[in-house]
Amino acid sequence: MPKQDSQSVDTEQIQALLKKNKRSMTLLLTACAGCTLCAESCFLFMNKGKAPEYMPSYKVLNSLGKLYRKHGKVSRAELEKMRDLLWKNCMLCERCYCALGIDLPKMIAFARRILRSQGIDGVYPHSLGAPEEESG
Amino acid sequence: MIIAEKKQLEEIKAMLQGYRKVLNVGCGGCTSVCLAGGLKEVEDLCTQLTISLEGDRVVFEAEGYTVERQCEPHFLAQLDEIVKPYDALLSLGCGAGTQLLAERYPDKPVFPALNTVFIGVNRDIGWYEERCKSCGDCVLGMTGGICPNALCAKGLLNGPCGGPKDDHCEVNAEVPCAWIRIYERLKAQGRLENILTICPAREWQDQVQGTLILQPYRDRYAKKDK
Amino acid sequence: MFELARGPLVWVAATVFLVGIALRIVELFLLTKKRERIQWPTHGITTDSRAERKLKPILAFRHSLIGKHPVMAIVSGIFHACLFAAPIFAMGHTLLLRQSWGISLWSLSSPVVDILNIIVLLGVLFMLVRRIAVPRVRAVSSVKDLLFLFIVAAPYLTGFLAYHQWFEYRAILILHMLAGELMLMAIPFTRLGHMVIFFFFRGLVGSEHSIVRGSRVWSA
Amino acid sequence: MVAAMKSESNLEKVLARGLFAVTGELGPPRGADADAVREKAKHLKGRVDAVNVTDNQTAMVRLASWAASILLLQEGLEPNYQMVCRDRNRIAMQSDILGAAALGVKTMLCLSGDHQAFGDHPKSKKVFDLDSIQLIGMVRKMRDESKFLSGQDITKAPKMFIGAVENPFGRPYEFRVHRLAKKIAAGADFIQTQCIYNMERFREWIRQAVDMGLTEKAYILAGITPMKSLKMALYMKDNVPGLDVPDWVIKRLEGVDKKKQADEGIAIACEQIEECKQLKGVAGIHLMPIEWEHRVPEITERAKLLPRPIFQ
Repeated sequence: MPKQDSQSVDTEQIQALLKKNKRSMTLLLTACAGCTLCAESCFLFMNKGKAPEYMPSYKVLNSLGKLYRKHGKVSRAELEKMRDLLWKNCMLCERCYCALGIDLPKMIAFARRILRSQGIDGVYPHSLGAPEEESG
Repeated sequence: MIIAEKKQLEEIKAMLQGYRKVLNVGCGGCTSVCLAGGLKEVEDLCTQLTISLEGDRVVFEAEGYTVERQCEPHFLAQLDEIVKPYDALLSLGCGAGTQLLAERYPDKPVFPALNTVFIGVNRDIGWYEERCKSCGDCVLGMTGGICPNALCAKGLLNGPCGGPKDDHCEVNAEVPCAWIRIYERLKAQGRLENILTICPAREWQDQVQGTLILQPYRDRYAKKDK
Repeated sequence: MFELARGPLVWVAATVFLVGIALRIVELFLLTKKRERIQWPTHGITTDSRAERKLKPILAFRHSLIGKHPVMAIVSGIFHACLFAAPIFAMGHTLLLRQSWGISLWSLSSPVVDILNIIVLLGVLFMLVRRIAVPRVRAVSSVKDLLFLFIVAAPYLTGFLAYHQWFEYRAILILHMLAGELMLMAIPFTRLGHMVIFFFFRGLVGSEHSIVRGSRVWSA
Repeated sequence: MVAAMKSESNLEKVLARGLFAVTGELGPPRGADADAVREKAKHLKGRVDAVNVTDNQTAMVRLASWAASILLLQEGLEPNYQMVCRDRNRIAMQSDILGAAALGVKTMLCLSGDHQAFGDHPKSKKVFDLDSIQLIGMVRKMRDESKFLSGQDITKAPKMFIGAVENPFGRPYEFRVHRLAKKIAAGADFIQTQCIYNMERFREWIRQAVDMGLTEKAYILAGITPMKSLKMALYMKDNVPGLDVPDWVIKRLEGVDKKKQADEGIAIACEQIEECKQLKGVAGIHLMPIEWEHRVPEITERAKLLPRPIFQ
């Protein structure tokens, strides 16, 4: 059951989820050459002044990649940070292109699932459910 | 998800006749997912139009911008400055998105680049199947999760009709009869009694324009001057 | 040291490389075992109009790597080609192969290999500069990436030095062999493994971006 | 039979007296041609108890079935006014029923109708506001409760004898009799079946209907269409949805000279009619000679269905 408004992190639960897809996900995470050729396929990247935080690979490496790297031992604050990457910076339109064919949307979706297990999802407390509008 | 397909280039060109500077507005929602109106398709359409009209010796310029979702005003806000220099807008959103775009920029002619075809499911890459008619009165609970309104050619609620041929629809031999599927699924689940009783005439909910205000937001939209 | 690097270590490196690659391939096959397609579409297939058919090659080009990132595509293409060609066709290597196994490979003349070698080194330099200077690349880079660049560069750099017999030849040669062996062993287990993954994901697994029509499903 | 009559329908009178009923069929012309209707009607007069007047069958535009029904009334025949759900919503349906009843139509048949994709306007908009079972229920409500579907009162109720159709050969077989039960529960007074060739399947279906007590609640008329030729038999076997033409029919037609195929087709039909007369639960037959109205006298004669009863 997802926890609501809890400040703690259930590391074991995260680890159990990470273990589920460990082989496939780590294989793809290690394969990423960091070439950033995926960037231009993301319309958010193109719209937001080509900010690196909108690059598909950045979003994956700093969410799912980080979770695997730290073996699930992450703080609440780190998870909250990932929330922005996974929901605010990604519409999950599944259109990102990877020169190597890495399945980025599936990895984002998996990272979202892990965050949801900790009661973190795309509903931002200060809005009506949609990411805040940025001016400019 | 809402499924749309691109109109043929010839049709789009005909609509744009006389406009020299056009902005193609993509949508990062449904039409992006169904490979009809995302960033890539926006770029494609710009290329197609520019090259094709160049061939026709027409002075023409097309650029693209993809918003998160065309069906939400706050996502369209970012276009307010962008659209200014353009003669016309070409929307790669669904019918709803296109209309909101047209509503936001009433002085700009807005044209649809897509045909919105149905609400459906993603079977495989580039393969979509209709599932829902958004009738506003869901009967899936009765019919074992198979919609007779969307999947039966006659939309029967007390099917099957007399026509199925080899368990397929008489209208299209490639499509399995929805009612035979309903019967078989309910039989397997031991819920046949659902369709042994008569389903009465429906009160159609989709015959006027729909508006929906959720209860928690009722006060938010209450008239201020009261 | 020379004998160790020339003898047993070559065998170790070659075994690790070949077994590692084989394991990766088996793993990839297993992870993409599922084929989701239970039925084939029989109707509803749309067709392009005449004007669209005519423009199709242009769009395909624009979507290709060379259309989208011409500099990166050309540099990367040449870099990867030289990366493979230089060691395989180097005169010294083919001679060694003939000596030990009696296999005779077609070889390129030494000055040509030297040029290939320089291209690889320039490629590494390009990647290095890109990694440090381009903000978006930097955003997804870590010290590890520099390390991998070094692992790739090392055999070519030492090869280059050995060919020109700069510094102490024998020591350089040992370093050259060790560096090559290290790189071979690193390929299956690190991001250099994208060599295998590329063919799977752009080929066998079905996706919007498949180069050929694949029907395998990445089950994750 | 002492059951109270639901309508003034001639067909109901025949059936209520336990007589073996015969209904015929007439397809209105594709033109404003009253004479064509009268010409076809001539062959049927005195040979059948009611005549089905098809409603834009196979979704081809034809003279309105209510209008053709009135023409039949003028000729002294009882029309069985067919109405399909494809072309009208519930407002038009109820209005047409009132109109037909006001002009003397007493029998009607409720169907879903062929999909417009088969007709001459394949891209027209379908209606199917109601399906056939809901239509049956609506007509029953109008007649018995004197109320519109909305629940509002009708000043003078249309007294219709309500018919429905069922196809014993449609898949899934085991559900067909339940669908029949639904139609009867909705208010169908009589049932006309799809053309029968596979007597075995039909016998099984009617046995199930008898077992469920359905034949006590509604009269079942077996659909009979004589084969005009071997070509027609082969076409119907392969192309007409929901038809079951067994091989023995094809073999018998193959076995005779081409000129005698029509005769053989009629002979087969007569044998079927003979069997239907004996079958428990079958109250009559529905004779549908497709574009063969002029052979009806001959067929009814050979099948010993004449003379038809006349009521004052």
